[in-house]
Amino acid sequence: MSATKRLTDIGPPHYEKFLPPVVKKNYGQWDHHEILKQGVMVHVAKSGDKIFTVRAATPRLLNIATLRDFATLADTYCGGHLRFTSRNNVEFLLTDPANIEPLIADLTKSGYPVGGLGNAISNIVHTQGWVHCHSAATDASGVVKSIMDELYPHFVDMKLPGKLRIAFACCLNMCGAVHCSDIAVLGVHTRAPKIDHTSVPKMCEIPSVVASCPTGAVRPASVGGAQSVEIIEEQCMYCGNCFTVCPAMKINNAKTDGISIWVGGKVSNARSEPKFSKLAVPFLPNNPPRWPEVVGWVKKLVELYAENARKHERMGEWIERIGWPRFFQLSGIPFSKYHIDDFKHAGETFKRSVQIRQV
Amino acid sequence: MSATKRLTDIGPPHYEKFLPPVVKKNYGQWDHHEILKQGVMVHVAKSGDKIFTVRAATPRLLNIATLRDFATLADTYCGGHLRFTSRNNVEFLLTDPANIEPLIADLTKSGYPVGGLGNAISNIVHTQGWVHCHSAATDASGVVKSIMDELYPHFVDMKLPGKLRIAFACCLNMCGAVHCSDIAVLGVHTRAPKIDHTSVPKMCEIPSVVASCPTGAVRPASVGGAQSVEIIEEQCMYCGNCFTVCPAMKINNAKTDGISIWVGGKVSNARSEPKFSKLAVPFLPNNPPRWPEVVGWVKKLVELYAENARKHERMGEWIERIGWPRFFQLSGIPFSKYHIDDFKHAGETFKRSVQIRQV
Amino acid sequence: MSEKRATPLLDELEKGPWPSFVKELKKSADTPAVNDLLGQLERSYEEKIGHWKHGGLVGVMGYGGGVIGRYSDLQAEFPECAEFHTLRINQPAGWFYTSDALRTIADIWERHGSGLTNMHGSTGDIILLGAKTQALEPIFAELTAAGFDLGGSGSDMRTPSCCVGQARCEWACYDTMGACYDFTQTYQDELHRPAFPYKYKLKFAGCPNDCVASVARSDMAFIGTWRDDIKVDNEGVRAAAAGGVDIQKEICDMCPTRCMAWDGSTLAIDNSNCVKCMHCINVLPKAVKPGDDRGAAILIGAKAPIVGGALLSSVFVPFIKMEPPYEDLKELISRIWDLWAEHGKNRERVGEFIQRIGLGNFLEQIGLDPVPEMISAPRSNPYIFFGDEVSEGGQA
Amino acid sequence: MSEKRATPLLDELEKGPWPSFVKELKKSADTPAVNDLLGQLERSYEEKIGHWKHGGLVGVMGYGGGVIGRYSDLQAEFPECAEFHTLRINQPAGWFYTSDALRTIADIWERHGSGLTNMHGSTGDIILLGAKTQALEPIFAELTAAGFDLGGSGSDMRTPSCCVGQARCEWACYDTMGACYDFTQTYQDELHRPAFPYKYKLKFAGCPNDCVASVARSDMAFIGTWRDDIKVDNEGVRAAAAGGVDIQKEICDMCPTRCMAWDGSTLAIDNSNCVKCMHCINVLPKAVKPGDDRGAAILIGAKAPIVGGALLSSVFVPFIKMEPPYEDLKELISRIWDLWAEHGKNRERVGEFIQRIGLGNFLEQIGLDPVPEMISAPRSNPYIFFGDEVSEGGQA
Ligand code: SRM
Ligand code: SRM
Ligand code: SRM
Ligand code: SRM
Ligand code: SF4
Ligand code: SF4
Ligand code: SF4
Ligand code: SF4
Ligand code: SF4
Ligand code: SF4
Ligand code: SF4
Ligand code: SF4
Repeated sequence: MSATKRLTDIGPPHYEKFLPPVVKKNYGQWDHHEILKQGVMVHVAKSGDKIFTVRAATPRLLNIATLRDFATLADTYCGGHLRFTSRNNVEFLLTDPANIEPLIADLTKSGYPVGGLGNAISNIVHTQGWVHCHSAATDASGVVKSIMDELYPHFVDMKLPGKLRIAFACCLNMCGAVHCSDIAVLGVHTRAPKIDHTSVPKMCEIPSVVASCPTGAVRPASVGGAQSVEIIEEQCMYCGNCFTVCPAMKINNAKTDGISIWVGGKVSNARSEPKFSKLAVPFLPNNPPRWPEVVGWVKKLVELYAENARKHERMGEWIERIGWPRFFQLSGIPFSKYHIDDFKHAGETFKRSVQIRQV
Repeated sequence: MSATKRLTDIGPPHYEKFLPPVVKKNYGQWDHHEILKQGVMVHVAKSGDKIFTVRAATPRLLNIATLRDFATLADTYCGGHLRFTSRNNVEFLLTDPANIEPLIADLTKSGYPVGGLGNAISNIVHTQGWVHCHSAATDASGVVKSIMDELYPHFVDMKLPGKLRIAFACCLNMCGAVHCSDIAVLGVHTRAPKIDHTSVPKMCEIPSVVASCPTGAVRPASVGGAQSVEIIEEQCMYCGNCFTVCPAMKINNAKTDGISIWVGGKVSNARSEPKFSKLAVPFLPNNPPRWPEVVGWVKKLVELYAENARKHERMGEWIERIGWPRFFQLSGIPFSKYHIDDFKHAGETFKRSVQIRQV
Repeated sequence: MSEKRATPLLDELEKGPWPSFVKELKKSADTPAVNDLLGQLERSYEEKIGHWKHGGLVGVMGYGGGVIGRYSDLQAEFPECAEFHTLRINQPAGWFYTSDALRTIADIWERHGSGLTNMHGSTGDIILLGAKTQALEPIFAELTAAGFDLGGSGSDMRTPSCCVGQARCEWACYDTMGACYDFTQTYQDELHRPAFPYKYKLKFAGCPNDCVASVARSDMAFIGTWRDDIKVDNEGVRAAAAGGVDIQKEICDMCPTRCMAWDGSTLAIDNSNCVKCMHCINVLPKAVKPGDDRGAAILIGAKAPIVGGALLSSVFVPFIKMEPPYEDLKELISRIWDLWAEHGKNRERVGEFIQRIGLGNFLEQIGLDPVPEMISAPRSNPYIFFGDEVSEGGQA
Repeated sequence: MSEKRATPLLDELEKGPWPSFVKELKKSADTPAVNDLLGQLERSYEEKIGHWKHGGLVGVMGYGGGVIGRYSDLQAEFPECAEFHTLRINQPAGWFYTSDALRTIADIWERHGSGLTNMHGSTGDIILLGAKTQALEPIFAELTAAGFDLGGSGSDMRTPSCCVGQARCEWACYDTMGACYDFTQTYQDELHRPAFPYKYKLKFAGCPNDCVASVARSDMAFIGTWRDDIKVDNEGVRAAAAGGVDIQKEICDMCPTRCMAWDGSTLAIDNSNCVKCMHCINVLPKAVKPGDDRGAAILIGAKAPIVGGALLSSVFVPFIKMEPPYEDLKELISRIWDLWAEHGKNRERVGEFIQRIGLGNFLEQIGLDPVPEMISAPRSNPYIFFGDEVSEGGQA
């Protein structure tokens, strides 16, 4: 142990240390902004000062070598200043417009495409998947990469009716705001956990396991004389929460894990209130390395939106305008009982009027 | 017992026996209608035939003497034909327009005012109250009479923005569609039932009583050695359902029973979907014979609507357009925790956005 | 007969322009039962509390419903209304009467009861208010002889009711009175002999205006609608505009889907987005009319708050041609009743039952395909009970 | 080091225009831990299943959070990633860095870990992905020396995050970065030492666009807004119109309350009905701007689906001036945490807690007055728990 006092609870560094001078000077004094072209925007301060932002995609999982490359670019073009966005893009902050094109050229050359502004598809917010998490029903990075390779034109162009936010989560814990995304891609388990009865008594607190189940499917049971739990299979909807509190309730299943797709959520208050995403495609199989079924459906949904929505309309606003029946018709997704909610507030989603579009 | 066979299950008389000839002839062949003046409308058939309707208020509780008077009027002016409406008004069905005014004169003279058509207040749908029901937290007919004496001008005029439907129920069983009314007047109990432990074992099935409670406030208990039930008072919200299944759980309480007022519900699909009424005034005391507090609030709400709503807008549509905060401001009803739902789907009524009118 | 009860508080309610129920009561003040009723009611007004006790089982032979038993809890003081039961008489569809029919009812009720009625009860029945137990059979005999029968009460099918429909309304998309009568006759047994977990109400409305409030208070609502285009007579629209209707504001801007456009002379409707709400038709009854391909949407599950909270009914069959003898519908109703009778809990309305077992499961059990018209939006929660078909490379 | 793992399936993901995480991984293929990670991941791609086990308690001395323990379930085959924990490093507010700061992190992480990061985790932290248990303390020492600290994990306050706010956005109605930093520093103990029933997240968004998705994923969301009138520069509006924006269609018709009117030269706003949705401002950034009386609305209770279903947060304080040192707010937060800590169940988020005890009760307990802005509509169900003040002639 070193002789110096151990530092704790210092918190993050103060952000001011990292702000570009033009930001410090004009903090809180910005007047307006303009998107100059895809990936490049300028913010103009009341003082007349300008800051240019060049936004580039990252795969979020970044090697320190890449961080160093970004640092070098920042030194070369931006006085050493950059930031990341809430969707895991990197933004280079410039004051000299002459540096914009050379920076873009360097970024493009290194494989970090510039774009994601305005009415486009930005980076996919996502999670760990098979790279790091124990609960994952699918991989995260691989699915995201496969989808974005296909949707890439919508990142570097700006031809959509509005912003389209895609998010991905590898299990029902939904790390990230996937439940309020224009398109949410969600890993799902579809079979009840398998209980390792020899491990339960050692690894798990039985009352916590019982309490963890949203549908009350877990109950205490004595198996082979030892205290364990059992699952009433008809009551299990595979959320994996019992597994979170008890590693002996293994939920991962190579054969039956897969992916579901949800649509029409949003977060902003613009025009309509924030809303949850709703189930579109209940289940697609895991098909690594490129998950063609998932990519296919996502692409189809994006195209449908691109063709049909009005300017400024988000995915969910468009669907609500035309009605869900028409959405199912247009998308060709077969409507099934899985689409009908049957959890706590299910009744609130029933159609309680005769305001129906009669085909 | 008479010698003739006892008739059962014959069902109601066939309606055709009671239809005026012009109706029989033009059944399903009506073309359009027109309100000629308040209380009088004409329906024109494709054949050109016309039927005139004169609508008059009734107190619903009708003496057979009155039925006979109506029969006489029908004979005099309508070839013996009349009907009642789904809101307990009586409608005289005429073919000769010359009979309209004499009929109206007779009705008015007998105290059955003509009106209730179009953008007006029609009769109040209501229930039994102290006249006949054991559960009633207040009287029905008396409250209705008191309100309608005050709102009478809106029955005989047609100056409201849209239809305004008032309904009354004397307890939470809500006999009648009060839960979807522009203004709903609802009798409420506000104290837990008093248990007559000597009667429980004789009169009640304990498991049914326990099961009857929506909030699980009733549980089996042994009182003085005998099987009975007890009520966890904090969990009781005075619905009276235990009393419905067990007469020994007396809920009526002269001191603490009273009336609540709800607004903004509707049934029709016109413009907006059907909606429930929402709590406006949580509690007003029983003050027979004229319930001035209740009458005062109902009148105030009607006037507020009359002044502020747009043409064709129902009460609830108006409130939704201006927002509930403004409704509370305009009405002067103090907002309290009672207005915030705390039953099963309570969370669905929380404001889950920042779309707020900032005063 | 005891002396005439003093009713100073009730007397207040004889005043004022609205018809007075006290006057109605007093028209029979000479009838002992009504005299005591007035006395007991006055007492309630003084004490601010009701004086009725639970009913218990009273009724007519062979029927389980149709009579609500009622006893005074002040029997010693008001002996004449100690027993004060109501009979629910199944109204004629659409509440049409001839003067003779009314007189027939009045006569029977004068002979055997209080002379007080409700025209009508909230479910739709003719309510005869205040009979003694011993009078029930004689009344029933006279009523049936005159062609009337009891309605429902208890855990049975309740008396169906309907709007005036094609008898007088140009918007009726099917024959509500015909259907109401037909279903009532078909289900006489279910109406009179409670055998369900709880009550089951049917109501028939001819169009989405729903003048019988079926969406709010019937376990099964038949609401008329149409499938083809609205019929617009633009000359009529222009006449209305000339007459002072602001077509843009009052019609186009109030359409829930804003599927109409008005250029000052033509009202154009994008019928694929019309949700048949009736608003434009209501405001322009001479110029705009429902289409010709008419039928009904069927909704299920409305109820008052007890026990699990109030429900509006929800779409079950988005469109069906309403044609007698309604075989498919009756088949569907049997399947619902069978399932609910077997698995419903005591006092669980069908709307609550569906929520408990899940609409998807319910549909599967009764063999009806799910369609997106049944919901306002697909589920947002990911707690999906996947079946075995979802697996091992499959896709759902 | 074991030989280089073959990764034919993963190699497929090096192709295509989108930046490849596989390339990122391979930049450290020489690092034994990453080489084995590649091997294990390839195995997952072959078998379609993950190979990680639950974490267990690992961390740094005196902290209860900030490290997620992770073990391979194929330790024999991939020994170098047998232990593969992540550290959550509290990011600088707004995710601003200098090149030096990035290099400092890279250097520390190169010395002690896999060299893999997430920039950033979904909560906002810098994620250092893949450390052995024994490396945790040295990393922590170097990080703190460099001015960085751990973020949250477990049942504690989680790392707060914020949008770029006033640093670069003209719409920021308060200083999101300042507030985020201030609250983070105030609650270092709550961040590092789990003592709550479950996690508690704070997020700061400068305006109703909510670029940090606070409404969907924070237990407490601070969303900027304003109280006075929108600022309209009609010259700017006309310029936009001339430039091709259809003001009627794109602005007026898309306003949620339709509180705007455009006559071809002036955009008039009925500010009393503006709900501050941002739409008109978003589309016309040069011509339309938020008012001057700025602050934030505070919402409470968002969360992902586990256990009781996902929630969006709901209005708690409709408007507050956001001024350091935010004393009233911190006072309010203490009261919430105290109540929730005492009465919340294990793993019950504050949003679920509020629903369980009732929002009305919750407000009463923490001493905040109920206001109608908190709800979308008053209750429709009549199951009201009346208090004693409602009675005996009183009125509520
Ligand atoms: C950089 C960033 C904030 C940050 O601190 O990191 C940001 C920055 C801006 N946002 Fe955002 N938003 C950012 C995430 C978000 C999010 C959060 C998310 O996506 O998870 C949302 C909510 C999305 C949702 O509703 O689901 C968001 C909803 C908006 C909106 C509302 C769009 C709408 O119509 O619903 C606007 C307004 C607009 O673009 O017209 C907006 C506008 C803007 C502006 C124009 C604000 C300004 O004046 O500077 C900025 C550039 C816009 C752009 O990307 O086109 N920003 N913005 C985030 C960039 C993420 C990225 O890399 O793509
Ligand atoms: C006679 C009656 C049907 C019956 O079989 O008894 C009836 C008859 C008509 N209704 Fe109705 N409605 C009748 C109860 C209802 C009800 C049910 C209720 O009040 O409990 C409703 C639903 C109310 C609600 O939404 O809460 C109802 C909602 C309508 C509407 C929709 C109004 C709206 O804007 O929401 C119309 C259309 C209109 O008036 O513009 C309508 C229109 C009509 C028309 C014009 C239909 C026609 O062409 O004949 C009839 C005369 C209208 C009038 O009263 O102004 N009728 N109407 C009922 C008269 C009740 C009474 O005595 O006042
Ligand atoms: C007479 C009538 C009220 C009236 O004055 O019009 C009535 C009276 C009673 N209703 Fe009702 N209900 C009457 C129509 C309704 C309606 C309206 C409707 O049918 O359209 C409803 C709401 C719709 C519904 O069915 O949900 C209604 C919902 C209830 C409930 C609550 C049911 C629920 O599921 O929430 C009860 C409680 C019960 O069943 O135990 C109830 C129970 C009762 C009882 C039998 C009281 C009891 O605790 O058992 C009342 C007898 C009163 C008496 O002394 O005569 N009554 N009841 C109506 C029947 C007359 C008729 O046959 O025409
Ligand atoms: C690392 C991260 C995902 C990522 O790749 O970015 C993450 C990873 C995990 N989350 Fe998360 N969550 C992460 C952000 C979120 C978010 C998003 C947010 O904070 O904005 C959410 C949704 C919002 C919310 O809090 O509700 C989220 C909702 C959950 C939940 C469900 C909580 C709930 O109340 O529904 C769990 C389950 C649990 O707590 O047991 C969970 C649990 C987990 C655990 C610890 C798994 C577990 O069973 O204990 C994951 C560890 C993965 C690993 O191997 O490293 N994680 N988690 C994110 C944290 C990084 C960071 O600190 O920046
Ligand atoms: S979503 Fe599930 S599997 Fe993915 S990182 Fe979060 S907890 Fe792990
Ligand atoms: S997976 Fe979820 S639903 Fe199934 S038993 Fe475990 S906790 Fe319950
Ligand atoms: S509402 Fe209640 S008190 Fe009134 S008649 Fe119906 S059951 Fe009786
Ligand atoms: S009155 Fe209602 S809430 Fe109270 S104990 Fe009886 S059933 Fe339960
Ligand atoms: S429901 Fe429709 S068809 Fe029936 S009376 Fe009302 S308006 Fe006419
Ligand atoms: S019926 Fe309703 S939805 Fe259809 S066009 Fe008319 S107003 Fe619009
Ligand atoms: S939330 Fe508002 S203030 Fe913050 S970055 Fe987004 S647009 Fe700007
Ligand atoms: S901010 Fe939104 S609500 Fe306000 S005027 Fe603009 S569009 Fe309308």
